[in-house]
Amino acid sequence: MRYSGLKVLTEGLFGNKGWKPAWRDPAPKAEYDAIVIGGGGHGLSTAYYLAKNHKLTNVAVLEKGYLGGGNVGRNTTIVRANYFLPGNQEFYSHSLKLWEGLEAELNYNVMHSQRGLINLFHSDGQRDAFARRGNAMVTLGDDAVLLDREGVRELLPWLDFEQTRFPIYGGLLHPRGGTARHDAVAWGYARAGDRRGVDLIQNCEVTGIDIEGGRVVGVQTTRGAIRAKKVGIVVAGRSSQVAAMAGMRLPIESHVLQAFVTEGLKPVIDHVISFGMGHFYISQSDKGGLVFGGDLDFYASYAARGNLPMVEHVMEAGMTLMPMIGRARVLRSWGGIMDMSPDGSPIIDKTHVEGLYLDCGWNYGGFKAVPASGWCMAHLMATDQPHDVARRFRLDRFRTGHLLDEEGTGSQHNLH
Amino acid sequence: MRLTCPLCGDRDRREFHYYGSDAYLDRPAEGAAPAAWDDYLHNRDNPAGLTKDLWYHEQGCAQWLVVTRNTVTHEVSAVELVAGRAGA
Amino acid sequence: MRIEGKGLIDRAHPVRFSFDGTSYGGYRGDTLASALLANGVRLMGRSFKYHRPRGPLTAGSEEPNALVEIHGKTNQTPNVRATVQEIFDGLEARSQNRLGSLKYDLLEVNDLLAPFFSAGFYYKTFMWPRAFWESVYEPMIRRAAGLGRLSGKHDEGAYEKAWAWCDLLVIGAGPAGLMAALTAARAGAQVILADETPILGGRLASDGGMIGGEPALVWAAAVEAELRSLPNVRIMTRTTITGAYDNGTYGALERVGLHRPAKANLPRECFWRIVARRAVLAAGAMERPVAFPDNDRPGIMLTSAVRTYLNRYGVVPGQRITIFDGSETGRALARELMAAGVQVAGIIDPRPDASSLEDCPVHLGAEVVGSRGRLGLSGITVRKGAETFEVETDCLAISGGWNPTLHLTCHMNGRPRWAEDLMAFVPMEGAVPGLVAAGAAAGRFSTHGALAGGQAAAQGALADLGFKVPDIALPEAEDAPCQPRALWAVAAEGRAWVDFANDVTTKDVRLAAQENYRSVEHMKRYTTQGMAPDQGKNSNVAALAVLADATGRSIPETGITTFRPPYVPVSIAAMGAGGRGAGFAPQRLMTSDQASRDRMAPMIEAGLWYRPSYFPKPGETTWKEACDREVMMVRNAVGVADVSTLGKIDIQGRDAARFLDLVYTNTFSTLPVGRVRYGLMLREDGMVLDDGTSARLGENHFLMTTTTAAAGLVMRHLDFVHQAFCADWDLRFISVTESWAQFAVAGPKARALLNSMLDAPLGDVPFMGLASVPVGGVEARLFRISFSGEEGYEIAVPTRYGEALFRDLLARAETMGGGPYGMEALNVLRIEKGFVTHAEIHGRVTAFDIGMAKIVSAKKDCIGKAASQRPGLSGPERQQLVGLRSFAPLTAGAHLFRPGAVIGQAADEGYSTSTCWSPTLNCWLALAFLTDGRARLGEQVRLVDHLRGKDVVCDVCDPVFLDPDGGRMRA
Amino acid sequence: MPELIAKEAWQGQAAVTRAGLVLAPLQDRPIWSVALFPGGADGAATALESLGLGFPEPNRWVSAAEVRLVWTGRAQAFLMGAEPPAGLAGHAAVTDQSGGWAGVSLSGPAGPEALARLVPVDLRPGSFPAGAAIRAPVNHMSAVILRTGPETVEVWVFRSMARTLWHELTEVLARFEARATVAG
Repeated sequence: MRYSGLKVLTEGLFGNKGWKPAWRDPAPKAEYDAIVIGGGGHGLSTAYYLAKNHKLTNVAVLEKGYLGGGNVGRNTTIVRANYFLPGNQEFYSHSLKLWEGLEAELNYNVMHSQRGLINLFHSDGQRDAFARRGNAMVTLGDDAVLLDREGVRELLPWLDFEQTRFPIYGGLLHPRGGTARHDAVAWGYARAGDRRGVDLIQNCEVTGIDIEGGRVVGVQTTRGAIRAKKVGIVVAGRSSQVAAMAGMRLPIESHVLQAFVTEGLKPVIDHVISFGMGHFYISQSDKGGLVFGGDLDFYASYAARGNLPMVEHVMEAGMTLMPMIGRARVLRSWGGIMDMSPDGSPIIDKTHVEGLYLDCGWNYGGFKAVPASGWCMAHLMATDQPHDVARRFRLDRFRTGHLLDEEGTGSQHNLH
Repeated sequence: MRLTCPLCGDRDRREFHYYGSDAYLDRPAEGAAPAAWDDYLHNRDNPAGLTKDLWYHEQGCAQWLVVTRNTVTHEVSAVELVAGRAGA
Repeated sequence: MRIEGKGLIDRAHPVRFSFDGTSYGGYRGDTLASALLANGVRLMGRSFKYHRPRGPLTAGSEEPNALVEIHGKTNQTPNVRATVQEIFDGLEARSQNRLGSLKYDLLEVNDLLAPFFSAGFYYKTFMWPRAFWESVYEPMIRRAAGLGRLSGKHDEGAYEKAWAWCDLLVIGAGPAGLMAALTAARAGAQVILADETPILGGRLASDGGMIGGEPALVWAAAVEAELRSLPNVRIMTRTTITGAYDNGTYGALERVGLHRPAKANLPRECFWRIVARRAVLAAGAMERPVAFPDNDRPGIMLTSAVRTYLNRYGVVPGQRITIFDGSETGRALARELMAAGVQVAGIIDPRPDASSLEDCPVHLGAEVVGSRGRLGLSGITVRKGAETFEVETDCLAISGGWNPTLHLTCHMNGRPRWAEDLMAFVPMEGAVPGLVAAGAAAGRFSTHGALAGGQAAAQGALADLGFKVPDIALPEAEDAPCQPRALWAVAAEGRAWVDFANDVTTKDVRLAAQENYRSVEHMKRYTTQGMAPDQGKNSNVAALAVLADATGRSIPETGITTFRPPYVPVSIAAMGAGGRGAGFAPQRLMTSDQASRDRMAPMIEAGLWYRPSYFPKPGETTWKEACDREVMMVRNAVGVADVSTLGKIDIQGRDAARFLDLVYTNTFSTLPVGRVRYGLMLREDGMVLDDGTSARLGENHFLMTTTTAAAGLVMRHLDFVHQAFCADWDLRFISVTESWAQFAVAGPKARALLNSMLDAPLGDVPFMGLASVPVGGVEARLFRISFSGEEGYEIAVPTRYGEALFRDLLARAETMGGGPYGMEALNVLRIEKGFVTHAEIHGRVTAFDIGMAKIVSAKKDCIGKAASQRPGLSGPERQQLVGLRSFAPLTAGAHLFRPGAVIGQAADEGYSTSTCWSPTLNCWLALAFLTDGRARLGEQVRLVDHLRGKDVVCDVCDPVFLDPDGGRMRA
Repeated sequence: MPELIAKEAWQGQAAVTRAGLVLAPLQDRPIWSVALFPGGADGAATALESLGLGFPEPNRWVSAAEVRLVWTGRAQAFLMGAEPPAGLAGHAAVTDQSGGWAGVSLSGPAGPEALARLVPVDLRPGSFPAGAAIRAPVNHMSAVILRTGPETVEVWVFRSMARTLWHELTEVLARFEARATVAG
């Protein structure tokens, strides 16, 4: 069934009785050509691109809970390509290009909204660091504009330009940056993958990885053993546990990142804005809620919930930067579990087990990476070769020192 | 979240700075193999359950602490001084 | 309509307020909703999506419909619950989410388009043409969506945050909470009793009844009086516990000034952090609505709400009331209404076998299947068996049973448990460590159950905490068994609302199931049920019951979505209190601060510190003029700069030198007493952490300096290395940053300036030497170090003498053609010398990268050494520190390419980090990182700054542009 | 040259009284950090006897006449009001902190309640009794906090943050006063 405005009209006229299931609920088969562990954004897009780009259709996605129940459904929905280190740059640039065609690709409106992202800076030094970033983006063929204080004021006149603790010197505008409707991304990939024959198997937890002679042969699950020639681990948030089933100890520490949404408000913030002197970034959803977040709670956690110190820090940052949001009320806060890596960049690589592949370490930048992560992971699983834009996301780079540390904060996992 | 500093007593989490796993206490000896350093700096058990990690009472007594904690429930079962631990 | 003789409002204090510009009267103690209902106003808002007319459904903070804007003199607050907002003289409320007036909202057209606006319709359309999303569809959707408006003006209101501590936190002051608080208070425990409303009593104020043989409110008043008399009890009214966090931490929001006219300094709200050893959740229960076609008209409200309006506020929301309720509370309401002289048009009781003996018509085995009335209820359609009939009514009380208010028990990931005997979810025990639910919140709905549960919960907590448990006789109270009821939805054609606030109907839930969004989480997210301002308090259980029915599963099989903090929405300003303006971070001022401001120096942020940017002279119109002058002043005469912000750490002990050898790459144990050495510090991962100088004051005594930016970081690092790896060493250190004011005196006339003021002439202090010198009767420390490349000294005196010394230094310098210099000149001076700052050592560079591999001692271990030797961290492919020179302006943050290369990522060879115009060398300089840079000195590179329109070919050179041999420093 | 003139941290700052609370600046005084070397406790104790002081337990301070010894960390205390006695050398690292700290006192029965706006530690007499001294934050600042009377608490922060401390405390008092006028 193809979605369209016309279809919405005709279904509306006939009581919406004709809408078909967005995906099937198949029983697991005994064997697949490839299994993707993890039905989040990255897992679903991996399966989709295995089917679409590599014509592998005997593929299953195994999800222990419900599709899209992890970080793809609990983030601040920001989509951007404003990295400056080679390795990250081309990957996120590729991802943004995929985003730009995603509705047509999936026949599902993921509401990708290129409303512009503004990184504010608050000193000459920060301005120069953002200039370095912006110049890297333009060099690559992406877009960036350096705004001075008046340029920012023109776009965001309601920021506190007078009293804020760290004055606003300007901002780096990334016009193609923006947001997307997070759940829709998971559902869009799920539906599109299902239509290409991928089996999406929910409530199916992997409990073991079967390896024979250094080669993966299948997985054990709560719904029985399933054989497979290739297995991809795409379970950011639980990577250490699943990788441990194959005897691996990963360079990953799990941390909680909180996010917040306010009650609905009429349009008041038209961009994505981030504060350079505290951990605070914000945008307004199409429904009207202000969606914002800050930094990690900073302690290792699998609890998917946070504590007040970071909550208060985020709110205080909001109040010093944009006190006009003071009377908006926070409706809900939640936490996601982040795979934090020692340089803040992800891993898409083969493992020491033949046929077993790893996609993890997304820190808190995973949402915008969903299309390219799936694209590159599918490429790796199908061809056994890294995709060119993901070639630096190697598992061994911490040992060799070929790091991708955008923040410059070093090997302490939680500082990125 | 609260931690009971062995010196200062029961305090709010905001007084503490978090570093990471207590594996950081086992610094490889001079001349150790690169793999040992890789393990020391990067690779983690990262358990979903009981863990020991390092916290610094930055807004209090400036002591580093080993905290035994559950990463799923956030229950804290022990807090010890790094400087006071056996063999330190 | 107001009922004489009923309610707890203060009739001696009439209040005038306005709604949508019309002035109304009410009484102190009224909420906006009760006062408007008393004035016959039922229409208070428009629904989120379909813009349907709406009035209050509830009488509490869970209200989904009656959301209004409150307008003050200077600002406005959106989405305020009319059911919570207390009225005061001058209160100005306005309706929201309407295009036009509340009565004639143009967006009501959405209601007609409802068939096309089914759940998730927007995922299926608005995709073509692609460019229309940002330009047409999304702006249209955004304008139609949202609720109230922010003004866009800074929130200038006062807000507060505070802490409180107690042995027992009692959440809710109904019968369970009062009994719990009383029990703990008598035991001598520190008790905090918090209630969301302005009064204590909870539903006793709405439902009446008897406790201990007297009216329940009389009992409550006596308990309140006793609690207020005890020093170990703190009663917090208008305070909602908003969240349960780890280890006994609770968030709470107190409405301090929202119920009265604005007053200077009076907080609007206070956000509390309550640390409680134990807690009792006595938050009661919430009544559930029933889904039937058009169940959302103004005038349709919960039975419990009608009862609250009647008994607590003395208001009836209609002239002819109907009750659709299959419980004894519905009957009680009918009797109370009739006793108050209000006409009850009928009781529609879905139970076929209940009593029909009432003084009004009773329709047993009947259901409401429809309603009428454009802006408010005028009639309902009732179905009994095969027959339907109409009832004229302007107020319908509905009840689908009760849900325990268990939200806080979910905040730490606890999942409620389905209790089939109650037809409700009840709290999972132990879900929040230390918290126990009692009374209706635990599913014990009778008054006796509340009293007994509250007492038992408190007794349990007291026993845990080691208090002697007092023996308090439980007062006698009603103990009717719970009648489990579950009327989720009436089977009838038409749109029946489940989630009033987000306009989600039973059809939407069923459509989600039809499209295989069968997980309760998928249903919630697909339909948006439970994501509106009431957070699903009125709809979650019903929605999942409908979903369970649609998917052929039981309720427990279907599961439940969780409740997340905050329990009620909390303003950003309250949780962010103190952050406004400069409050976000402390301001650190140097002793010279006032002297610099006196000279009109613009002060700029350097971490938490403020430092002078430059010192303008008359006639100078730009910062650059001042900066150039200050640079030349240092190069040719003498300049003075306050450098007190650098971190200073006093290190003592027999193992002090050994310690410095461990934390620095180079060796300090060989440093003679009385000398200073530059040191480089690495992180354990091999990257440069910081640099600075350390002086050996004595055999076992060092003074380390750090950069301003990394002072705190270095202290933490040193503490870690010490405590983790060498706690037994003879070693102690402490920050003395605040104890000393330190000034750089630099330039060819530096020595002359010092000699003019020191109490004895300066002897031979070699470069990188130190001396103790008396100045103005004070013992000062003098370090001969230079960050400018000139003969330079830093003179340090105890902080209390800092301002006097600074002013004196300036006065003397000025007689010698010198004067103060600021951060801008300081930056130029150091770039000319190729000294790095955190613009260069930005966390991704190694000692190799900045040309300092030679000071990583091969003879000893140090922190970071092993990791710095990883193969990827040195070699020709690394970008290395170089200098760039040009006569055309250069910028920092530009990228570097070979001349003639095609600009693109593949050709990108580096970037500039710091630039300046050098008045000394009369050209532009930059520090930069360039691939294999040290091998390319003398070559040219193209510096490209797309963002600032620069494309300059410049010369690659050594980063030390001026005086590479250091002759001037050593002079 | 003429003598350098010392400037007090709070030079020119008058005390303020609001809502029954008195916020007063404290005069500068000698402050020395005394940090025991491993094994230095006994030697240091002997040296400190000359001042009539014993080394304080964690979270406590002791005094003799106008001289205090305030616990500030593991095996560390601040000697306030006197120069360090001879004989500490070798047993403890002694470091001048004078002038590096700015202190205020807050007096009045509601002092702990006011400080509960900024300090995440319960300062009511029941949990912060006579003789108590702690390291704790005052909002975002590190502080040393002492109970110096039944209704008096002292707060010391880095001198560079004195203005912020004063501002935050007076703001607390203003809010407090406004609350008091509408109470009931």
